[in-house]
Amino acid sequence: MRIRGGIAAVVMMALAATAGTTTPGAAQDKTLTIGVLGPLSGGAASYGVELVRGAEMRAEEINKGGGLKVGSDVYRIKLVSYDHKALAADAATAANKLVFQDKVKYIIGNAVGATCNAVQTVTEPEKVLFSFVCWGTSNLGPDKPHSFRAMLSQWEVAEPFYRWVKEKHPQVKRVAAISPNDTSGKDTNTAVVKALKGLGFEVAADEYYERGTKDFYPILTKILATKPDMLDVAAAPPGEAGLILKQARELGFKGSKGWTAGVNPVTLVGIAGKEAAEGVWSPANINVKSDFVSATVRRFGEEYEKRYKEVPGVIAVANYAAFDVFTKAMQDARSLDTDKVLVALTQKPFDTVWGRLVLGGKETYGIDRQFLYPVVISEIRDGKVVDIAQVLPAGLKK
Amino acid sequence: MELSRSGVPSAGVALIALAAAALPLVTRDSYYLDVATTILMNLTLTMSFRLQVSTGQINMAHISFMGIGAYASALLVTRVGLSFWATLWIGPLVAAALAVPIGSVALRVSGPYYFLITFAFSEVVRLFFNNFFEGLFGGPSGLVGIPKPDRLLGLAFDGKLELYGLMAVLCVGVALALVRLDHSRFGLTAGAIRQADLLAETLGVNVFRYKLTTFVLGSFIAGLAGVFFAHFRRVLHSSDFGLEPMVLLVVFTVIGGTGSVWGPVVGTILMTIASELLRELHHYEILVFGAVLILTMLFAPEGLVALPGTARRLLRRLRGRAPAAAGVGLAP
Amino acid sequence: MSIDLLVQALLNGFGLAMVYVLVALGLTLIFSILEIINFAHGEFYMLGGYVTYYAYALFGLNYFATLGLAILTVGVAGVVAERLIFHDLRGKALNAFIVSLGLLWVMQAGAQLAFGVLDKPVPSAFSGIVRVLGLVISVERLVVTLSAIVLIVALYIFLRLSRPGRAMRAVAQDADAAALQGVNIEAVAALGFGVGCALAGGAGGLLAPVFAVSPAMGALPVVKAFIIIIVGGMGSLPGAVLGGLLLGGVEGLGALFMGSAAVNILGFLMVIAVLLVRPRGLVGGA
Amino acid sequence: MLLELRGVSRRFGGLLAVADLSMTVAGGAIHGLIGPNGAGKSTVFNLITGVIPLTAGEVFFKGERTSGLRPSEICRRGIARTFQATTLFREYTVLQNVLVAAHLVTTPGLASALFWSRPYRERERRARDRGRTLLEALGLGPVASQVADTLPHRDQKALALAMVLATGAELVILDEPMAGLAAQEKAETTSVLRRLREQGVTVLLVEHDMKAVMGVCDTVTVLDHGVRIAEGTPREIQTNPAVIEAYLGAEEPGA
Repeated sequence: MRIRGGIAAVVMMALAATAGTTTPGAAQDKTLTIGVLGPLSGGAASYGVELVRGAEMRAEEINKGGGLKVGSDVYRIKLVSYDHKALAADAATAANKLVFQDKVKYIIGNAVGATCNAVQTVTEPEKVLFSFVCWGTSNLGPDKPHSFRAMLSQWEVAEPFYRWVKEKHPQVKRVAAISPNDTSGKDTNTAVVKALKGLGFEVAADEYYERGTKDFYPILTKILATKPDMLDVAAAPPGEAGLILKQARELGFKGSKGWTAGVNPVTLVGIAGKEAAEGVWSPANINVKSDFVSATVRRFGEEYEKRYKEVPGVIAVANYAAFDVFTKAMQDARSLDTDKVLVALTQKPFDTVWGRLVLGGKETYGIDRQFLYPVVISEIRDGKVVDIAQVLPAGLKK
Repeated sequence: MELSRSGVPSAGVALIALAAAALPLVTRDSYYLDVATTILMNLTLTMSFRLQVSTGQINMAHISFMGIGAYASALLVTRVGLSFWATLWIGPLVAAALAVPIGSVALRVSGPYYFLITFAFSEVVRLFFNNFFEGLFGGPSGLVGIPKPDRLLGLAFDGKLELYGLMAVLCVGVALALVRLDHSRFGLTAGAIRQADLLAETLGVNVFRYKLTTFVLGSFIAGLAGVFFAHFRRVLHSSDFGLEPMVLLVVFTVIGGTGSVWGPVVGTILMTIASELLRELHHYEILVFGAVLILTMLFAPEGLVALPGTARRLLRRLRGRAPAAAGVGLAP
Repeated sequence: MSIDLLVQALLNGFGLAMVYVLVALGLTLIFSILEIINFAHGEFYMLGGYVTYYAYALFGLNYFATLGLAILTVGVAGVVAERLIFHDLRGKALNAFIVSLGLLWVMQAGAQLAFGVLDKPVPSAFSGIVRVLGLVISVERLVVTLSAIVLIVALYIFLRLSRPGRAMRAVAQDADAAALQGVNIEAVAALGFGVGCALAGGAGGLLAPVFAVSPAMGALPVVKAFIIIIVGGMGSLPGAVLGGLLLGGVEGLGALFMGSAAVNILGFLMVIAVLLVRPRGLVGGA
Repeated sequence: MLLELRGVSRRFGGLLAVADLSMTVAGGAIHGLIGPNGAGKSTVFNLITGVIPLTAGEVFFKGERTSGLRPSEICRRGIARTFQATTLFREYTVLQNVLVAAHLVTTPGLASALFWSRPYRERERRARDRGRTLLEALGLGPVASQVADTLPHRDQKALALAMVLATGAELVILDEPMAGLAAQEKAETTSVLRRLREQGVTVLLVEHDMKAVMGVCDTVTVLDHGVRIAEGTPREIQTNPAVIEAYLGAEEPGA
């Protein structure tokens, strides 16, 4: 009995600890509740956790600065974030809870492709504005006017990136792309292959692996047998991208390396090791510690690391920016009404941590709901991300 | 369990029906209706899962048949243009038809081997939906654009309330069938198989056929839940029929107790509500859930339904040596 | 397709097979003694990985000393888990399933809480590659495989020759008979659970530098371990080795001919095929 | 001949538990199967009832081959058995145990079980009446609604017998029906066996109590190390030198 009593005590303590974290401070101002969704446990947890943290930091900044002034009202922002465990059905239930229980009109942040489709079945009919970092062409469209992608996708990035590769590194002729076998992976490889073909590259391999794979020797043996000049770990998340590069090096790969949809170079370098990560080009990597990023990003990075003891990846930055954009649009619209905010969102550019940001993408998706901001092409040198060029996605040039 | 007395089980089903009918009178909040619909859908799954547990099978592929029903109906409606009301029966029949060969293979083994072979089957089905015939099943992107049920007898099924009502009718129907089965000779024999399968076999019970029957019947019901799921959520993804949701079904059932049909009912309702309440806790949710699972199984090994009896026994035991226990508890 | 490529593919498959065999042996040892399937087995593997991360990557302890530490720590954790929550569950498969699932959740969420959500890199202790006849073998994987084989042999010797090892085998064969002969079942169960977990912890320690560590890292090896013990036969050490080689070979070769994502289906199809032909596994007894 | 074994063998690993056994059981008789511990008696029962597969040989019942069939199918043909370690459905009441055993006589269809039609309920009622009658006959009437696990040993033995009879089998195989019973209870069992013979039910039994075997059996077969060493009337067996040798050589002669 004694030992069991011990466990019970530990569990009670855990329960008490968690109970404490859920009570937000009381506020006299009006409250604006904003929802965040994402996988917060299990294998994809790092995406969801970054989404929540990015939102949390911006919300806190606003609250500390006296709240969000919309018209004549001042709102304190309250975040409600739910875990959907990367399951589509669970995401629909979680979205229902946000929309109908918490009466949320804005859901800023979600990841994992299939869950976005499920959430949209709830948000679109209710005119809830929903922004996400899921990739996949099916998530944006004229039939989904209330949905936004808050991060550049490979449809914006792949073409300018490979145009740059072609110009600066003409020795690269044959490119192999490898991605996880899910919506993001399929979409990324498709965009990469389209860009490659359009620019006259040869596609050496267009391969997919099951998410969670650790041993890439089998698939790499097959890919390397096609003798590519460049290996693009396209939509692989940092941990898996790191393993691919490390194992490719072990198998004798010496060519160029790219990461079209890079999200967190620090983790990649850590896992691949400095040697295997040397020379990785990416149009999406962001290293908040780099000397090249703006002061605001660096400050964000420092603050983030202080709070969470981890280095932020691109998803954290993207959701921080998305939060910024949506709250600014509310102020511009002088209203919380989603129809009015929707108009404000598409009217003028926003000044964000990314730099100048507009909503575009009509050519690709048929509607301007894709966040467009400058693409910084970087190279990993001696374990550090060095920004070497800035290019603009097609829609941002206007 | 006295065979003839049908009053008790029927009263239980009537209670479910009454509760289901009463909910819309209390609230029409979309979220509550959504959760209630999910509970009813899960109930058909856990009750039919328990039917198999009652013959000693822990069928980890149960959720795959839900998936088969769901994909079958979604494709028949969107590609062939059949009515939902037709696929509501065709979907489960497809699931049951596939259950015959799969069950025949799986039931050649028993115990942990059965558990693991059904797990292997469920992964084969999930990976199949995820990686093969992408044009048909949508592959890793999932299947989208599944319509809601079409009109029937002038009733439109485009609102949460109507869908809830439909699921309630399906669930009560399934519950009625399963309760009757459980309290019939069939249920008696099924329980005998669980207690001593070799004895049952030598007394003339074709254990294989009984198990296969429950396997196919359970798969039919899972397929029915799957058809509803497809047109309720209107988005399908292979992971909805993978290990994680399956594990939750087992948890719901066992936490409630597998001793009677009411175990899964209690387990499903309590656990679904708890999980909705704990959703905000993120990964603490599974921390809390994990601890609850361990404690429940240690202190109520026969499930929550059997808890009153277990508690009485425990209390008697505790009272017998209460002073000693207190003394030990304080020791460093 | 060249012969070189085929051999390389086969070699890739065998490369880490022995580590998964270690995980499988732990699982099957626990099954033999307690008649339960421990779903949290992968979480003990994860624990071994994190011990390695902290001792080796952060504190710079010697690689093999770290491995020993991982085995010992996880073994002790296993004994504690058995005493606290598993000891009443001998033979109660369904209850043990739920309890081990609960433990899995607690350990996974606990790891996310304690160690953070991101993948944590563990630097390689051995770098470089060996080239033999055009085939590429990484030194790191070679060391890992050899270490795994040493551990498997050590387990074999322990089970055959040591007193507690023989007691475990006796309990695995017939617990009641063993009890009649004076074997302390309780002690054997606790020790067996500990040794089983220690094997998973050792595997986690071995693969930490190869794969990095993360809270959810336990899912993959435990699924592989299931396939291995079913194919090889539950409770059989040679069977597990055979199952590991078969699975590795099939997956390695399969990757050449079909999409890598689809390869995962092969292992499960193998399970079904084996259970159909030999329901007790390839090496399993009657 | 009701039951015939032709050259039946069973091997466990390196051990030949039953070696080339041929024997017949005549209809309407009480046939005893005896032999020292480890002679292979229970294995023979398991082979006849299909619980374990044969290594070689064939079994015929009423002229039809039954070896290779499922145990339930063999039972359907008319052979039912008890187990040495009395096995019951422990969570069920005595009556429920008998109802499960009467499965073959009152086969319930899935559909009728779902809809509880009138014929189904009628059939259920008859099955229960029949079960009660059987229990009364074996002296279990008063405990019919008691849970099997709580019964005293004597009643558990009787229930096992009742279940075998409830199947409606023509040949009942009893594995040590008198083990652990007091003298008075053994006598009751003996009289039950005789009554069965009167009703035309054939009995094949393994029993360690020599006095009981010799008293009730018409024919006795003796096994040693899986081989048949003698067969005949009880009187012939008692004087057979091979049998005496086998029992004296064994560590523990039959009590």
